[in-house]
Amino acid sequence: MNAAGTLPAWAALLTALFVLIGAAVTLIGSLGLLRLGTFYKRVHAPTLGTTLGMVSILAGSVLCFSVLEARPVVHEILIAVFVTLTTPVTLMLLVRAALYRDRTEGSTDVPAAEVAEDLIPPA
Amino acid sequence: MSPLAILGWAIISAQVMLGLAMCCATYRLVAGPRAQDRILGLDTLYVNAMLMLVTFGIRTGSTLYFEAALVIGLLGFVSTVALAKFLMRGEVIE
Amino acid sequence: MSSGMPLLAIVALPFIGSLVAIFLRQNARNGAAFLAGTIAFCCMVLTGFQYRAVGRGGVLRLSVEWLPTLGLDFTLRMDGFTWLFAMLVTGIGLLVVLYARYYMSPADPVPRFFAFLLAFMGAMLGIVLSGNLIQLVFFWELTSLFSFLLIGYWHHNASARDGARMALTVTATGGLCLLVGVLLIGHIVGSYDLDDVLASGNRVRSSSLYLPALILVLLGALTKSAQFPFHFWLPHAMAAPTPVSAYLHSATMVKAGVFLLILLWPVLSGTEAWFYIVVSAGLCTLLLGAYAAIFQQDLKGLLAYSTISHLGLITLLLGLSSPLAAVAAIFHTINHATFKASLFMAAGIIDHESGTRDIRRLSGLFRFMPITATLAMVAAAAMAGVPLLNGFLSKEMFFAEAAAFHIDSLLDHSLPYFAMLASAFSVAYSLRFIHGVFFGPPATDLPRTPHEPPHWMRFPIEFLVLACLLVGILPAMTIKPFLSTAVRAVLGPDTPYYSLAIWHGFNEPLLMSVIALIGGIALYWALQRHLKKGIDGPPLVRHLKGQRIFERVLVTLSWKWARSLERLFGTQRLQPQLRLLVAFAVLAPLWPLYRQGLEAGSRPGTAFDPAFLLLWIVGSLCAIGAAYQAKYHRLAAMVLMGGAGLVTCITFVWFSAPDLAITQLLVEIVTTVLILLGLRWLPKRIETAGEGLTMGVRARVRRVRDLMLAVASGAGMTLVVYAMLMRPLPDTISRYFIENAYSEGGGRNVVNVLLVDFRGFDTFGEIVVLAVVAITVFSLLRRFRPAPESVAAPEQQQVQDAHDRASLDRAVGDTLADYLTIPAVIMQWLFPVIITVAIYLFLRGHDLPGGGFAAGVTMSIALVLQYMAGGTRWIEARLRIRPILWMGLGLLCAASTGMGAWLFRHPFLTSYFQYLDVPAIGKVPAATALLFDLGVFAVVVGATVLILIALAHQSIRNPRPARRAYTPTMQAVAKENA
Amino acid sequence: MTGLLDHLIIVPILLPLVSGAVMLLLEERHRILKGGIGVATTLGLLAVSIMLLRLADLPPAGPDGSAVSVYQLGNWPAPFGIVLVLDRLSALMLVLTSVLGITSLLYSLARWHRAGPRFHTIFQLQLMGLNGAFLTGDLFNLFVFFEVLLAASYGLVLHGDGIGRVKAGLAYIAINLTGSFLFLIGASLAYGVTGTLNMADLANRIPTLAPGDATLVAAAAAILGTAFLMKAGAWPLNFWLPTTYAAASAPAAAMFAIMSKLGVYVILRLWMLVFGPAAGPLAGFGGDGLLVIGMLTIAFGTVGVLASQSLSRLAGCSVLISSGTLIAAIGTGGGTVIGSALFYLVSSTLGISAFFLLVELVERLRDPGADVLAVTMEAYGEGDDDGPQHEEVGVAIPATVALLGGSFVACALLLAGLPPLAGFIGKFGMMVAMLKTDGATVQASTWMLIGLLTVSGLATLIAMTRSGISSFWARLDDSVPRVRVIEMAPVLCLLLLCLGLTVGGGPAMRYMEATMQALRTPQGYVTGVLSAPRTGSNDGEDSP
Amino acid sequence: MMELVFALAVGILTASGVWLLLRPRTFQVIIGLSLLSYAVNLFIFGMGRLRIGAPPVLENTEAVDPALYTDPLPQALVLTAIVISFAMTALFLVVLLASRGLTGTDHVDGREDGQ
Amino acid sequence: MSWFLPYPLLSAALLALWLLLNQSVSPGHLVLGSVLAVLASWAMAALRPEKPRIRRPGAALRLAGMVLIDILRSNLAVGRIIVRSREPGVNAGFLTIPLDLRDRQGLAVLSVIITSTPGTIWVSYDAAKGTLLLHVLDLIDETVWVRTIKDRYERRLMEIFE
Ligand code: NA
Ligand code: NA
Repeated sequence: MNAAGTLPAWAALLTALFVLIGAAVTLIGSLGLLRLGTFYKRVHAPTLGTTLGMVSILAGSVLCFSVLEARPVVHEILIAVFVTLTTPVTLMLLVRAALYRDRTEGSTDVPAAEVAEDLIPPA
Repeated sequence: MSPLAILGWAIISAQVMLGLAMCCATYRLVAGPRAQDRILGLDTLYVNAMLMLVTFGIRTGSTLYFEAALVIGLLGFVSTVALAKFLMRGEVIE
Repeated sequence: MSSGMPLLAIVALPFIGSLVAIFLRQNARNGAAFLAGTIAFCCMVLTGFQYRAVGRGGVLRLSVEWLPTLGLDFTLRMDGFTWLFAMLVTGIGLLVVLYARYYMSPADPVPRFFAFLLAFMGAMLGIVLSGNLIQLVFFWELTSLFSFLLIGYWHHNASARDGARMALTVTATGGLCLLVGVLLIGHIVGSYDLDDVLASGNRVRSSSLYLPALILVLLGALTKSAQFPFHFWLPHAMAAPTPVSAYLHSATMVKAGVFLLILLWPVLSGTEAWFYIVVSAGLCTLLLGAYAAIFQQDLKGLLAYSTISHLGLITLLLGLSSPLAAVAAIFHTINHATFKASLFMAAGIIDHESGTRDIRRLSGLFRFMPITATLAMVAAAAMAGVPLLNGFLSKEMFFAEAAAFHIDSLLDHSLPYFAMLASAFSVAYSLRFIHGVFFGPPATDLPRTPHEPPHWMRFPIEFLVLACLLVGILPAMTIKPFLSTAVRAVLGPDTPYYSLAIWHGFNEPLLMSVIALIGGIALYWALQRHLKKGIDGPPLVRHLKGQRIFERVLVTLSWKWARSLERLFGTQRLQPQLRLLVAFAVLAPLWPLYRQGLEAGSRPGTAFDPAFLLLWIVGSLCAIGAAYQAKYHRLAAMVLMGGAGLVTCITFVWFSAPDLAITQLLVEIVTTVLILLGLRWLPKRIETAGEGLTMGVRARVRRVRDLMLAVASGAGMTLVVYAMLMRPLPDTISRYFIENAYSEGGGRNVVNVLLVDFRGFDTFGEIVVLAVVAITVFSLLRRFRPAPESVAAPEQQQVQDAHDRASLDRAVGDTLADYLTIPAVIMQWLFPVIITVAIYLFLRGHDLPGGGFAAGVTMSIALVLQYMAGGTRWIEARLRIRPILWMGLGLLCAASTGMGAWLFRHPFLTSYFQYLDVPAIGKVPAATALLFDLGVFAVVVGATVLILIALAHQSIRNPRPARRAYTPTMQAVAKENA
Repeated sequence: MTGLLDHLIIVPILLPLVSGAVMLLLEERHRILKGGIGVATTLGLLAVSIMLLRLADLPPAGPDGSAVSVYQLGNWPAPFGIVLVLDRLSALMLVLTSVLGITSLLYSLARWHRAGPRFHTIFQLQLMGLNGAFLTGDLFNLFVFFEVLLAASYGLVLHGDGIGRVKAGLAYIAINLTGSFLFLIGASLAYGVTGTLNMADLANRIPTLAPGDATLVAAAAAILGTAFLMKAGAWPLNFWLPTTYAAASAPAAAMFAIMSKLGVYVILRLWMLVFGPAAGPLAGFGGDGLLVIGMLTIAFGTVGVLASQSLSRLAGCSVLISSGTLIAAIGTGGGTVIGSALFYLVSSTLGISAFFLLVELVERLRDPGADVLAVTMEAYGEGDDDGPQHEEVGVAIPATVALLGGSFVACALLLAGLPPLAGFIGKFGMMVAMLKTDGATVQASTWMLIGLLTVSGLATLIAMTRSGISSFWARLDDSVPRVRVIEMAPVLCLLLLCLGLTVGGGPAMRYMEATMQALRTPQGYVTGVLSAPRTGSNDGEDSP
Repeated sequence: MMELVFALAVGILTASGVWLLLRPRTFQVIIGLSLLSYAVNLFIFGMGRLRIGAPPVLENTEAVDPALYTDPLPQALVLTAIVISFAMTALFLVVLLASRGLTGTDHVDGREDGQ
Repeated sequence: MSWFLPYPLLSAALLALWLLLNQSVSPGHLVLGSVLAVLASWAMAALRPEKPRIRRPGAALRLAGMVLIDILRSNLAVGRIIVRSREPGVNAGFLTIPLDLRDRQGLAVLSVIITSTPGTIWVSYDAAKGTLLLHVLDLIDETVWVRTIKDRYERRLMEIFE
């Protein structure tokens, strides 16, 4: 906490709030990984961290450094943009792959492909 | 308790929460059961780690750690994408 | 002392001649013989002329500085004794050359023969004329070498190869012992110079190292002179062409051992150890050799054993340590050389003209080659010690010495009887040589019809036999002056009175001679029936074949034992090696720690931080999980490893290393993609049911041991790290870096200034490593043959393509398109973004975390992402990437930036920076370090892309199956698929 | 710094680098051009190394008597910046490297350079790595150059492909990576305790350490020692060595002859410098260990030589004997033995290198033609696109078998340490020096070492005779293999050098003794490195 | 306090890495080498001791006080080590693939134990 | 002009990126950023992607605002499900939606919106049939979800991109 010593009280408290909210939301999201029963349900959970959790913590950071350096420090926006752009890519590819795997194993929990009888491994 | 001390405690609590979040992700990483669960765990771990870095920046009052977080934010998904594609197609670059 | 230059010529001429001979045409028999003869003649004449100098007791010396720091000069030295020996070597050499000219077949590569012969002569002269002991050993080993080449001259013949190898092994072993012995003598004396050594006899004999030195020197001498129990190599050396036997095994090579004993006689002799060792070796050899000679069926074998026996006689004489015995030894050395050389040559003629050397087949040759037969008879008589021949004279002296009193012991007292017995044997085998070959009914079934050889082939024998006769009849007028010169040179003031005469009156030796002669004749007569049976080898000891024992011991020691020892103390497998390396690395530092203990440090630690603890709970779980899963669940292991890597990155951030975190993260990403690219070519490991249960006891032990090793190394690292972290940082050189980073390095990010300036040379090396590895990977993948199981497209693709094919409204590849189209759009958006971030990281590196390496990796991730999104063909239709060019240019950029400093007369990599004033923009930093970093950037991009792309290209290459077929695996695969 | 001549020290590093980089810009098909550049570069290296050798051998110029030339990279003074240090020892190793370099390169021009892409670049960078490792005065920079030369050596081991090479390469890489980790751990631990990476500065700081810290330095030295011993091929860390060297292509193996010597060099350099008599409690640290390990290595190498079934494995095992001999010599206390040991180092390196080159030629005797075919098959796979296949360099030489035989005999003599070649002098010199105890009784270990040296020579002789006879004398057919001048000449050159070392043993030995004297008095090195002035004025960046 | 956690972390990474290094499968070895490289990087890093919030990036450029910054040298060393171990991982990977292709097994010795 | 600035919007975004990264609007960074933005857009041009045509920037902004609110709401909803419910995700299920949107860029944006909203995830898109397979964590009424996606997002996206 070497540089935060100059932070005014309101900023400190607000930052604390943002950070705590963000961390809590992220924790809840990750908790979802434990609590949710199947992969397709679990895949929703981390989104909490990549949306509200992240934005909240980044907001805390923007606030803190803008006040500290007495100028708008907003480059955290970039992180938000990047994460928002990239997380869907990961999740989409991952869920689709999981779907493929489940289908080839003949799982009944997933919607079947149109020509399911062809999904047998080649001899 | 001064507001600054509250901030200090808040950040430490936040870091502990993020740490716990990472532990949750690690559970999926270690326990699976399927490969996709592990990859999802890794992806979550990356995001949590990135947030941890941001809180660390606030904690030390330094913007020097920003780029590390930025790199995770921008490029962290590449390895997960590669893993996911490997699951789906059996190879990363076709 | 007069000039020693002729000595140099005597030693050098044969070697020069040898070099010339080797370049002669293969069929230049006459030329080579003429060359060799001329050289031998010149050497002989040169040696002869030196008699003026040494005849009066002078010593010739030539010393050239050679290895002064080791106290070693190249010294040649000649006194009366060595003169005599040199005459013997050159003279008999000349005769042998003459003989060999006729003996050798034009079909053989004769120039090579003469080259070896000349080189051998040079080496032998080198031994004889060496002025210091090390140099003597030097030439000693050379004679072993050239004798090896000469014995193996007819190497298409297996016995020649074996004989040569045995001779070399035995004599070179002796030579090495001799080297150590000589080293000891030099150590005692403080000099290797022969004159110094000869003057320090008392000091040597009283030294505590005398016995080991003596034994080692004797090992050298006895092996060379084929003394019991090392005698067995000589008969097998008879596979050599006969001129070689005549030269090496009568006059030179085997005499080197005797020569050495005589040479060092003043230094080493006179002790009990000397007496017992040398006398018993000599006596055994004398008796055994003579006994065995009687029963040989091969003419040359008979001569070989006879040689062994005569050498034993000389050794025995030397062992007696009395001056008179030494005189007898020297005299007999000369005599033996003359008659034995002529006998060998005669045997060669018989072999040459009749086609065999087997005494059983030879008979009645006298009528075919009367002159040769007569000559051989005279020489054999000399060998048997018949009066009026030179052999008789020295044998008389031997008998006299054997009868004399030396050291009161059973050995000493029994000597006369043994001497007579051996002498009788020698009469018997001489008789057999003559009677068996030249008399009896004429042989009928010989391969060739024998006749007299060409005159010049016989000439050397005639000459030598004449010498035998002259010395035997007129010793005082022929040999006496030379002998006395030699004796005086060895014995110096101790030279005793001796007389060289045919007749000394009726005395003990004469009686012994007569008994021996009669006994020998009687023995031969008595053995007639046994010999007619034609059994090769002597009775009783026939089965005790030294050669076979030697071979067996050699094979056991040098092959069987060596192989089992190698297996026992070595391994060809990787795991034990790594295990040993790790164990060594754990134990080696433990030693000082154990001896001196490890103190805890005094540095106050950081405060407790629960988040960091949580972080490493995560990290540890990941690490242990990766270790657990890596065998069967590779993907899981990779993911877990990624987790551990991520936690490592956070740790870097935690403790103030943002640069490290960024770089580690980027590398982490690239590594994941890389290993995944590889995983495609690594067929799955299937965990067979019950594999864990059926694990053998040995495997369990191995695992427990590995676990212990792993835990030990982990504990060791923990211990050392903790000890280090808890002690204060010493006054490090880093202070300088922090203080000067900005003022002299022009950057605020000290780590980056270190990388591109203070320690830019490390970075320079590091990019070279990257480049080399990339090239290696590239060239390895050029010829990559995937595992057959992985040649086909991955199972997923086959399934999906089959699905596409089966659906009416889908084309092959639609599943892939559906899978990737939408994500690929986003991935393409990111392409320019990542490039921009890469440039950002590059430009800010000098002042803030970032730099060329991070930027380069980022840039290559941008490219790889597009490869993943669009596929290799898609991207390469659009972008032309030439990574090797990037690497080359990058290396050149970094190097030329560094060399640019030379223009300002500064050392390589000296940086220069300034703030440039650009209108409207302001101050712009311009640093050469940035240029250097640009080179780093280019190399990193080139290398990373090259590695990844080369791997990716395997998928679109025509798969080529592994060249080596390994059927079992293929069958297994087929079975699995069925 | 005034003229270009002042930068001569760094030329052995830069020249191959630039040459290698330039060759990267050339397409694969310009093989002949690349060969020309490679040969020119390597010849240049040889010339520069010889100049540096003469420079290093000059008597100390200044009144301070600094016996070393120092090159401050980036114009940063030691101990802060990285320095290159030229003394007799490093100059000697440079010359040795470039001699092996030129001979191996010429040899490879006959055909090996066509057996895989980018051979010439890798080869030049191998030279660069070796030269850098010999020149650097900084512990971590040494690591970097180790990695450069190892990376290049991985490339060379795998050059030419084939199952044996890949198998051996895998083990080689795994082991060396582990060794590199040990190097890193040891070097950083040494830094953590002493606060410096400069070797001269280390020597300066170690005597002043607190006892607890000294223990940690000793631990660091033990870890580093493990890594170096592994690279030097010391038992029990050496099982990879014969396999790898035997699997490598002939020119690569010939270059590797100096790589094991690099491990020895570093041990010699560091131990003499850092644990010399002035090192306080750590003086002579680990000497006994080195002696024991060295002797065990000789013994194992001897056994290995005898048990070898192929010539190349025999050559590999004789590397072990050579390394063991040198390690034991260092372990004897670093006295006057070092002088002769260096002589031995040179002659055995040249001999082993020549032998590795020769082995491939001799093996052609066994089945002429098949070998050429095998290489072609290996190199080109099934119709790969690696350019002209039957391009021949040089002409086949007459009297092939005789020349091969003569060279084989010479190698046997060199490796066994028998006269008349230089191996004899080295071994003899070491024995003499070991016995020179100034009146004190000779220790039992010395006798054992002398015995081992003798036995190892004998074993080598037996093994060489055995394999030589089966290669040359017991052939079934008398056909003469095709050997080209460009293959035979390097072998003969190396052997002639050894012969030259015998004849001109005096001056060579004097150089070695001077080297030994300098190593025994490390203060000259330390002062020379640490007191070298910076170029130009103090405000370095403004002066140009 | 955190020193102990750090030291244990290095130890656990080392132990896992060494365990894998000694396994017979090439893939295990490559993962082991990676884990070991984390351990070694942390080890080197630790040699500069642990400081929180003192990254070696100069804040003001006049009158620099070295006590305010953590030791930059180990960081530079780690950077070099990271790069080199990345390169070596790539190389090892490709060699293990080649070995698998040529020998038909992923055993480090290129043949199964019993063979 | 199009060869020089093939993607003006992209270049503008990259310039913004540069300035944000450097946290500076100094002339130097403006110049450098512009140069880099142009260069990077050339790199993009090499990949020859389809040119996105954004017709109604205003609609885009409105959509963005709406999505942000949806995301916030979904966060709370999903958070509640994870923390509160005894058996979280009991109502989860797959859902197929026929889409009219065909523009790839538009679909990409839709995928980002759907996936970024907690509780819904884009599983796969069948280009031939134009159907989207979704997974929804709290799937009580399918029609509500279909309407939400088609009306709230797809329609607006089609306005913007087509
Ligand atoms: Na007969
Ligand atoms: Na979502």
